[in-house]
Amino acid sequence: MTESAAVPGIVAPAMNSGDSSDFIGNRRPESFLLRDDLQLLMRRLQEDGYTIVGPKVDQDAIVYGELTGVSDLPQGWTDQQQPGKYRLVPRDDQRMFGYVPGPHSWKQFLFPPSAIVATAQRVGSSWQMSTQDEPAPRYAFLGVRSCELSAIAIQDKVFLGGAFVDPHYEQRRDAVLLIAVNCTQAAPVCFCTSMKTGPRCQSGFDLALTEIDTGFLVEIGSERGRLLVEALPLRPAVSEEIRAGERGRADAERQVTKQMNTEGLHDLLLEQLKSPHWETVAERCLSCTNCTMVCPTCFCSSVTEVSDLSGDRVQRERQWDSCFNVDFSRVNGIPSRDSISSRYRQWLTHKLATWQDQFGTSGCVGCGRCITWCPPGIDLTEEVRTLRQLAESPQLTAAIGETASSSLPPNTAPQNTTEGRG
Amino acid sequence: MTHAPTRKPRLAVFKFASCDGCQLSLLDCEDELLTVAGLVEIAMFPEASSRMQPGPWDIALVEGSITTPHDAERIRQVRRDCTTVVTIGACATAGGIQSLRNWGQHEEFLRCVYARPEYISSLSTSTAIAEHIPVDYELRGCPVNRQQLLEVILALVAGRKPRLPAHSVCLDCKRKGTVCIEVSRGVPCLGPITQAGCGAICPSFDRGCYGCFGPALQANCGSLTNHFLDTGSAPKTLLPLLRNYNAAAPAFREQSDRLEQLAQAVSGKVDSAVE
Amino acid sequence: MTLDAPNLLKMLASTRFAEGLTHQDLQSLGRAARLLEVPAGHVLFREGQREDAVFVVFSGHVRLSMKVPGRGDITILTAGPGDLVGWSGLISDGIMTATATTTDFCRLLALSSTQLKQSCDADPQLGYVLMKRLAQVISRRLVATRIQLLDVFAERRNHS
Amino acid sequence: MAATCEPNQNPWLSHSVRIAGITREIPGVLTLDLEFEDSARAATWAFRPGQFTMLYVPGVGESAISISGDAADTGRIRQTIRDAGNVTHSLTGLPIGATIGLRGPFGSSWPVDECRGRDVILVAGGIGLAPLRPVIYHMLHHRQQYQELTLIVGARDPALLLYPGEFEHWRTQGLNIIPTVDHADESWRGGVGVVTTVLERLWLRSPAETMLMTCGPEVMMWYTMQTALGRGIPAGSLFLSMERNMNCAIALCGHCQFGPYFLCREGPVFRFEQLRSILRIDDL
Repeated sequence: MTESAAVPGIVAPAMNSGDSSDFIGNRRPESFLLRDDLQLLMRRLQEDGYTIVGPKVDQDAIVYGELTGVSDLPQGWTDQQQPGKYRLVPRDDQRMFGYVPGPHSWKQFLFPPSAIVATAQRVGSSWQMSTQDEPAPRYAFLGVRSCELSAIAIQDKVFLGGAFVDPHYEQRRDAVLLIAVNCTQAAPVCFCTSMKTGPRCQSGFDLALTEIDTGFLVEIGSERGRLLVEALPLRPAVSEEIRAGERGRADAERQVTKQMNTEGLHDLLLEQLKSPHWETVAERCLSCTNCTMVCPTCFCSSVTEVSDLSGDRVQRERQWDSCFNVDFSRVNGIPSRDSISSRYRQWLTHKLATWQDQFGTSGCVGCGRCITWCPPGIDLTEEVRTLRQLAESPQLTAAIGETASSSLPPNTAPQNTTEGRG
Repeated sequence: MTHAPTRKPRLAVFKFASCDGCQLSLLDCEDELLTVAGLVEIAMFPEASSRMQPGPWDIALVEGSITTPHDAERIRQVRRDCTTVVTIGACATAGGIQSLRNWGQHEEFLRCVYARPEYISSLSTSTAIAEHIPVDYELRGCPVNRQQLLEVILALVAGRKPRLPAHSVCLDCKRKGTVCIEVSRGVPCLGPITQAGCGAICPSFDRGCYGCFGPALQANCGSLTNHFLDTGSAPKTLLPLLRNYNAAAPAFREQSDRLEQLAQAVSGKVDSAVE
Repeated sequence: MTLDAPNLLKMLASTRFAEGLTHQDLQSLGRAARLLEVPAGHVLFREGQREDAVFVVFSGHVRLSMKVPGRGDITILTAGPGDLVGWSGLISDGIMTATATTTDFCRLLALSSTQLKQSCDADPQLGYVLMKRLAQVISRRLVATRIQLLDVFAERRNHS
Repeated sequence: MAATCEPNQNPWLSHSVRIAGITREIPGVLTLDLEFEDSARAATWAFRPGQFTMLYVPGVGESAISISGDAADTGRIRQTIRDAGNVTHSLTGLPIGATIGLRGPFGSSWPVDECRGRDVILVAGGIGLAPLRPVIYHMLHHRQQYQELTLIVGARDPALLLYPGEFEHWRTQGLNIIPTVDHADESWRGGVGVVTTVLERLWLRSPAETMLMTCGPEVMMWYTMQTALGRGIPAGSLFLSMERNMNCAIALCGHCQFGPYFLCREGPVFRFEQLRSILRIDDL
C-alpha cells in the first residue's frame, strides 16, 4: 500500500464549523468526565434530539443498537475473538467500553441493509416516478473506535466522493454526531496498526473518550463536540488520569499482534491474479457472504422491485448484496465469476488493491471482523502472507498449481432482476 | 409490465408424496388469495375445491416427491399437460424427508409396516420431480415461503421470470442484524450453505439453520462439514443435520454419506475399544 | 493476359503474402506466376478436383464453398486482397477441399504449384521461407475458423 | 470520466419517457424511440456517443441500454434493445404510447474528437453495432473532419445484420461498409468470415494515424485488438466497449466492477491499454 488508509481529511459533515483546524493535529489537553456523569452526556444528546446508538449486549454478543441510557451499555462485559470464533465473557471490572468491535458496524446506520430509493406509482396510463426523500434519522454514535472512524471515512469516499452522491447516505452522514472511544484492549484478530487506522483515534470525531476506571478522558474534535460538552461538568484531567489513559491506549497498541505487510501490496496482488492459491482458499471459503456483510467498508448492494399485488405501486428497494453471490456479476446474463476462487479473489483484490485505484485508499481498516465472523476462520492476513511468499517463489507456485483442485460446479441457475446492456 | 391477457392463465395444483403443507401455503396467503384468484383461473386445486376441471393447464404447482411407479408415470402426464411446471417444497425439489428411505432397506420397511406387503407397489427411492421431468422453476423450502409462492404466480402471470434468491441464509441474517450463532456460540448451523428464502428465521430464534431450503448455489458443503468436525462436533450428531428434509439433494447427500462413513469408523473404534 | 516480368514482380511484391520477401525469393516466385483477370462468377477450381495453381488475390473477392447434401453450396469463407487460396496444391496432392468462385471482377496471381515445389526442392532456403509464409497464412485462417466455430454471436438467453 | 448527468438531482430519480416509436430490427431486437414527458428534462437532454441509460419498467426492473440514436437529434432518444432477460423482455413487449423510466445518460464515450483528422475503423459484432451507431452519425455529420471511415460489421448470418436499411445511405455519405457473416447461403453477396479476417486484409493508409473502435462479444473484441496491433495500429488508438450487469449506473453498487474499474463510470468505453492486462484473465 502506498499511502495511509487513515484518512486525515475526513469529509466535512462531522466538522461543520469553520475552526475545525484548531482540533486537528493540535490536540487540546484532555478534560475529564466522571464515570457517573456519562449519563449526563447521554441525556444531553437526547435533549438535542439525537437518537443514541452504541454498544449493548444482545444475542450473546456486543452489538450496536439504540441506547436509552448508560444502563444499556455493556458494562462489565467483554469478548474473546479468534478466527471463526467469538465469545461474550464477563469482565472483572465495570468498564463500559472494555470490548473489541463485534459483529455489527456503524454502516448499518449510515448505509442501512434495506432502504427504499425510489417509487413508481401508476397514474392513468402513465407512471409517476419519484425518489424517497424521508427525513434522515439524527444519530449520535457512541463508542466509535479508531478503525471504525477510518471505515466511515472510506465509505464517505464511496458514497460522497464521486460524481454521483448517494442522497440517502449523505443525509444520514450529515446528521450524525460521532463520539469515539479509544481502544484500551485489542483482540488477536485486530491489525489496525498495519493499516495505520488505530488504535488511537486521530481525527474525524466530535468527541473522543478514553475510559479509565474512574471515568473518561475527553478530547474535543470539533466545534459540535465542544458545544456538546459545554454544559457538562468537565474538569481538566489530572496527571494521574492522563497517565492511566495513556497506559490503556498503550495496552491496546501492544495487544495488536497480528500484522499485514502492506508494502507494494497493490501490485503484488494484481500480479497474482492467476495464482493457484485462489483455488486453495476456495476449498475452505463457503462463499457465504459473511465477511462482506460484517465488513464496515463493503458497500455492494442491489436494487430490486417490490410491488403491491395490483402492480400499481412499486418501490425500488436497495439491499446489501455481496460479490460472493454467484449471480452478482454477469456478462450477458451469465455469471462472470462462476467459481468460489474467482469470487474470493475479487473480494480480496478489491479490498486491498483495486480499492486504491477507485477511491485512493485501501478498503481495509484492519478491524478483523472478516476473520472472526468467517465460520471456517479464513484469515486474509494469512492469505496475503501466502500470496507474498508465492510471489517471491515461483517454484512454490508451481507446486501448488499441481495440487489445487477446482471449486464445485454450479448446480442451479441464477435468477436475474436486471441484465446487461441490450 | 402486465400485458392484457386474452384469458386468465389456468392454474393446477398436483400432489405427490408429501404432507400437503406447501399447498396449504397458498391457502395461507389470506390477504392476497383473492387477488391471486382474480389473476389466475384456479382450475384444479383438490385441497381447496372439489371442482376439478380438465387440462391442459398453463401453470402447474407440483408438490411432493416420486415414490411409486404410478407417480413416475403421472408426473410425465403433468409435464405433457402443463406449459410451466413449478415444483414447490423440499419433497418436490429434493425428495423430502421421505428420501431417507433411499438409505434404508425398502423391502424390510414394507414387511414391518404392512400386513400384506405384496399389495404395496412403491419405489425404493423418493426422488425430486426434476429427476423425472424438466422443471421450469423450483421453489425450495419445507414448507415453501408463501411470499415466494406469490412472487412466482405474479411473475408468471406478468410473463416475467420470478425473482428467487440464490444466495445463502447468512446474507439474510446479516441484513436482519442477527448475530451469527455459529461463530458466537458454536452452534452448528447450515446457514452458510443453505439457500435463502425463508427469511433466516431459525438463527434469529437461537437455532441453527437446518437447511430446509436446500443447498445454495455452489454451496461448499465439504468445507462447512470439515469446520464442524474440526470444532468438536461428532459425525453422528452432524449426520441428522444434513440428512433431513433435503437429504437427497446431491450437495447434502455427498456430505452426509461422508459423515456416515466417519461415524461408522468412530463407532468401530469405540466397539473395538470396548472389546 | 500477359504482363511483363518487372510489373508482375512489382505486383507480387505489393501483396501481403509476399511482404518482406527478398528480391531473390520474389524472382523465384515470379517465374511461376501469371496474372489472371476474371469476371464475377468465374470458378477458379472445384472441390474434389485436382488443380495446379495457387492463387494470390490481388483485387476482388473469392468465395470458398463446400457442397453439403441437402443444403446446397455453403460459403465457408470469402477471401479478399492479399489472401492465398488453393494452397492444397502446395502441401498435398492438389485435390481441392473447396470450390473457389469469384464474387466480383478479380485480379489474381496464379502460381504453378508444380513449378513452385520444384523451386523449393532445388532451393531449400526458398522452400523454408515459402513454407513458413504458408504456415502463417494457414495458422491465421485456423484462428479465424476457431472464432467462427465459437459462434460468438449466438443468442444466449438468460437462464430461466 | 462520467459527468453528472443532472447536477443536484437525486441520481436515483427516473424520468418518465413515452415510447413514441418502435422499429423491429432483427429477431429479438428492436429500437425504441423515447420522448420525455417532462419538457424541461427534454430541453436539457444530451448524450455523447457510447453512453448508456438505465431504462426502467416499474415492477420488473432496470436495465442498462446503450443509446443507438443520433446525438444531434435532441427531440428523441433511440435505444436498441435485445430481448435477453426480464427487463429487456418486458421492454420489447411494450406498445407505442407506454411509459417507462429513464436515468442517464451514464458512462464514458467513444473518442470522436480524438479521431479528427485520422482514419477510423469501426468493428461491430452482432448487436455491438448499436452503441457504435451514434459514432457513425456523428462522423457522417462532420465527414470533412475525418479521413477514411470504415465499418466492418459481423453477424451470425445475413438476416442478423443490424440496421442494414441504413447501409446504402451511409455509403453515399462516405462510409466504407464491409459486412461479413459466419454463415450464408449462395444468395449472400457479402463476405463470409470473421471480422478479424476482414481487418487482416483491409488496406490501411497509415496504421499510425488510424483509430479503431470495437463493440461485440469479448472474444471478438480481443482478437480484433490482436489483429489491429498486428497491423501496426498503436495500442493507444484502440477502443472497446465492455459489458457487465449494471444495477445502479452511478458507481455505488459494485456489480459492474472489472478489475479496478466500474464499467458504469470508467466504462463502458475503454482505451484498450486500460484493459490489456486484465481482459483475458478468467472470471475476473
